[in-house]
Amino acid sequence: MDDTQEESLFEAPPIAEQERMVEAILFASAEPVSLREMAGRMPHGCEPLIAVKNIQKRYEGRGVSVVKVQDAWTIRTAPDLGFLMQRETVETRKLSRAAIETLAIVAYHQPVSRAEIEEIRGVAVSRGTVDQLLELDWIKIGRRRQTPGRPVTFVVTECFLDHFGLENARDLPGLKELRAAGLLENRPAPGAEALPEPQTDAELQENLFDDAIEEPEDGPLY
Amino acid sequence: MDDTQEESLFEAPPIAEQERMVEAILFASAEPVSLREMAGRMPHGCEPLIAVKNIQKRYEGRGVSVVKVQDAWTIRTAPDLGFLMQRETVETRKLSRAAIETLAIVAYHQPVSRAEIEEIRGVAVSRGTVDQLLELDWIKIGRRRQTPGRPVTFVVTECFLDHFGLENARDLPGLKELRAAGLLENRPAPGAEALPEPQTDAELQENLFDDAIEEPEDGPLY
Amino acid sequence: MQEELFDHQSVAERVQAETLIVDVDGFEGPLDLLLSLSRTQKVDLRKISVLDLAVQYLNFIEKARELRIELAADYLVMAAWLAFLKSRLLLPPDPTMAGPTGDELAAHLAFQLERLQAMRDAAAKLMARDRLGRDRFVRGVTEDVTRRKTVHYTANLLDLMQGYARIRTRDDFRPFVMDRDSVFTMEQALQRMRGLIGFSGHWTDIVSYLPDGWTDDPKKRRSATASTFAASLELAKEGKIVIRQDEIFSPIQIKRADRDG
Repeated sequence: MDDTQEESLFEAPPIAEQERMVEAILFASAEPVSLREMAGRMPHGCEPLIAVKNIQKRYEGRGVSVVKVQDAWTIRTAPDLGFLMQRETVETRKLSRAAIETLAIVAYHQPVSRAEIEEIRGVAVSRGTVDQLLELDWIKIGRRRQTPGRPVTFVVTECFLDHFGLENARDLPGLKELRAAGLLENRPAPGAEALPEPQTDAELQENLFDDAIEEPEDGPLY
Repeated sequence: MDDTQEESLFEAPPIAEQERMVEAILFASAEPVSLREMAGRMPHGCEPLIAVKNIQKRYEGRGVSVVKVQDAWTIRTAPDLGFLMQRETVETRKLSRAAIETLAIVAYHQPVSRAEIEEIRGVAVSRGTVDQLLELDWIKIGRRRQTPGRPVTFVVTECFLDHFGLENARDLPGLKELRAAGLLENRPAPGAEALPEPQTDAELQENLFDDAIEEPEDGPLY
Repeated sequence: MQEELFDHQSVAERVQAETLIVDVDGFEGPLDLLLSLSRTQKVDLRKISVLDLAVQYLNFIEKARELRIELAADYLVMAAWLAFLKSRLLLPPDPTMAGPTGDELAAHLAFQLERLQAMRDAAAKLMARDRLGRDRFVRGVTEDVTRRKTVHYTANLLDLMQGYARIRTRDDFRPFVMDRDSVFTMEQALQRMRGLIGFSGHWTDIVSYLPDGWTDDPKKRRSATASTFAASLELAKEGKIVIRQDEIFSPIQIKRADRDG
């Protein structure tokens, strides 16, 4: 950079190069940029006004245009193309904690009934939470449980797997990996304190967990 | 907008018009936009791929360029003009040597398990290192390896590719040479069957950078 | 041995060795240390003398011990392994000895070093690329229209995992209600066996005592098998039945115990 500046004391970059500079500056700046600001950033001897005017001409009739806002310049979407931004006008919100936990339980324990979700979360699940997940098409109603009351169960959808980049629900990381990734505290489980080896402890948890995702293969008996 | 869409049932807008639209869409987003997303926002019958390729050509040698990141497209400033952008420079937390090496190993060996990373570095991978890379959204959890223990693997993200200016993981610098030199092979220690990676080289090779591979499900034990 | 080696070294090399010792904390494990030591050979990694390297490493460890620098266990494990490798490389091959030869082990170590070096070089190349936010920049003004049509809820895998981890650490590893669906308890098995055993005068495979509907689903079958077996043991203890098995893994048979033996 210093080289460039030193050099520029003798000779400014060609105008085409200055145009590239202005283009990049306008593109990357969050605010409209004044000519003074441009001149300050560009090598000495540059003529930002000429460059910006050329750029403005170049963008005429294009999808974006170079416009002057008071004393500063910026790039804006062409007014007739505003309709394209409508899908981008979605508001992204983080899923609520309750919804994430409910979703996680469905994913890890599916098929799972509402009562079971409540038992695992230790708190009632509001209808809004379930409805929201249904609406997002991340969970759907699975088979009815063949137990008294024949409760409906929930399972995750294709769309869920797609969104979270999973091949199937069994690809979800197990407790051991959650722990390894630092997502689980290394606090010993109250019931597991008697166990001699942390290894055994971890294995036990992993097993419990494996069993919970309805694997057809071997899980612990008790 | 409705008008446009209704009209478009009969006739797609001329390609020059589609180019304007793509231009506007790309300028409006900081993240790469997929063709699907473009098509969803543009009138029916549009061909965003043709339009975006034209746009790409149009911006060649300019201050900003149209780049492809996996299946999405975005506009970035030309790398030689970075010096103009001191104000926009993002101060990134300095990555530890361990993190940088781990990142490279994930990139070049993906999908790669923690045990494999450790085998290559010859030292345990700390939790914080993986966390940091996950947090930066440069790596993510990939598929489970179908080997005993079903370890999770790590792969790099679109964000990683975007950050390092790569269209896809095959464009990693020196990848071909490394592969030709056999340095990306998972060569087990002679006589040792310690590491649980009974994958043959051929399988591994196939696995590399190929997300579409269907892995066999574990069969039931009974 | 060590003295001898140090004598051969130039002053610069000795200074370097000293630096290595002092910087032992700076190494990322034994492989990293080996890689650093290998640089003193000033040859291509492919041509490295693993034997010399092993000697260098062992000297390093020795020196560190003399200076009472505490070394992590993996450095010592590597030292033990290299000592073994050294002996294999120096002694004539013993045809009666099983396992890989010294040359094979040495070749693998060289491969590991070369691979680690390759990854380092790759990492350096990667970090030197034109990076986003440093050399290349994103659009500064993104379209932010206020007319918001839909609310888009997002969550990523990390959120999901964190959410799940939160629940699981909160009420640690309580058995889940759904497990009971597939669990045939020993009490149930005992009750069932008590009802049936009176009719069993002949040796019968224990499997035939599994309740209906518990034989198809592997998990249920497993549970029912285990509890039926446990119940049989209980009944045998009570002297109600006798159990036999011809050999390991062959079917287990039971029959009513005749009162008079």
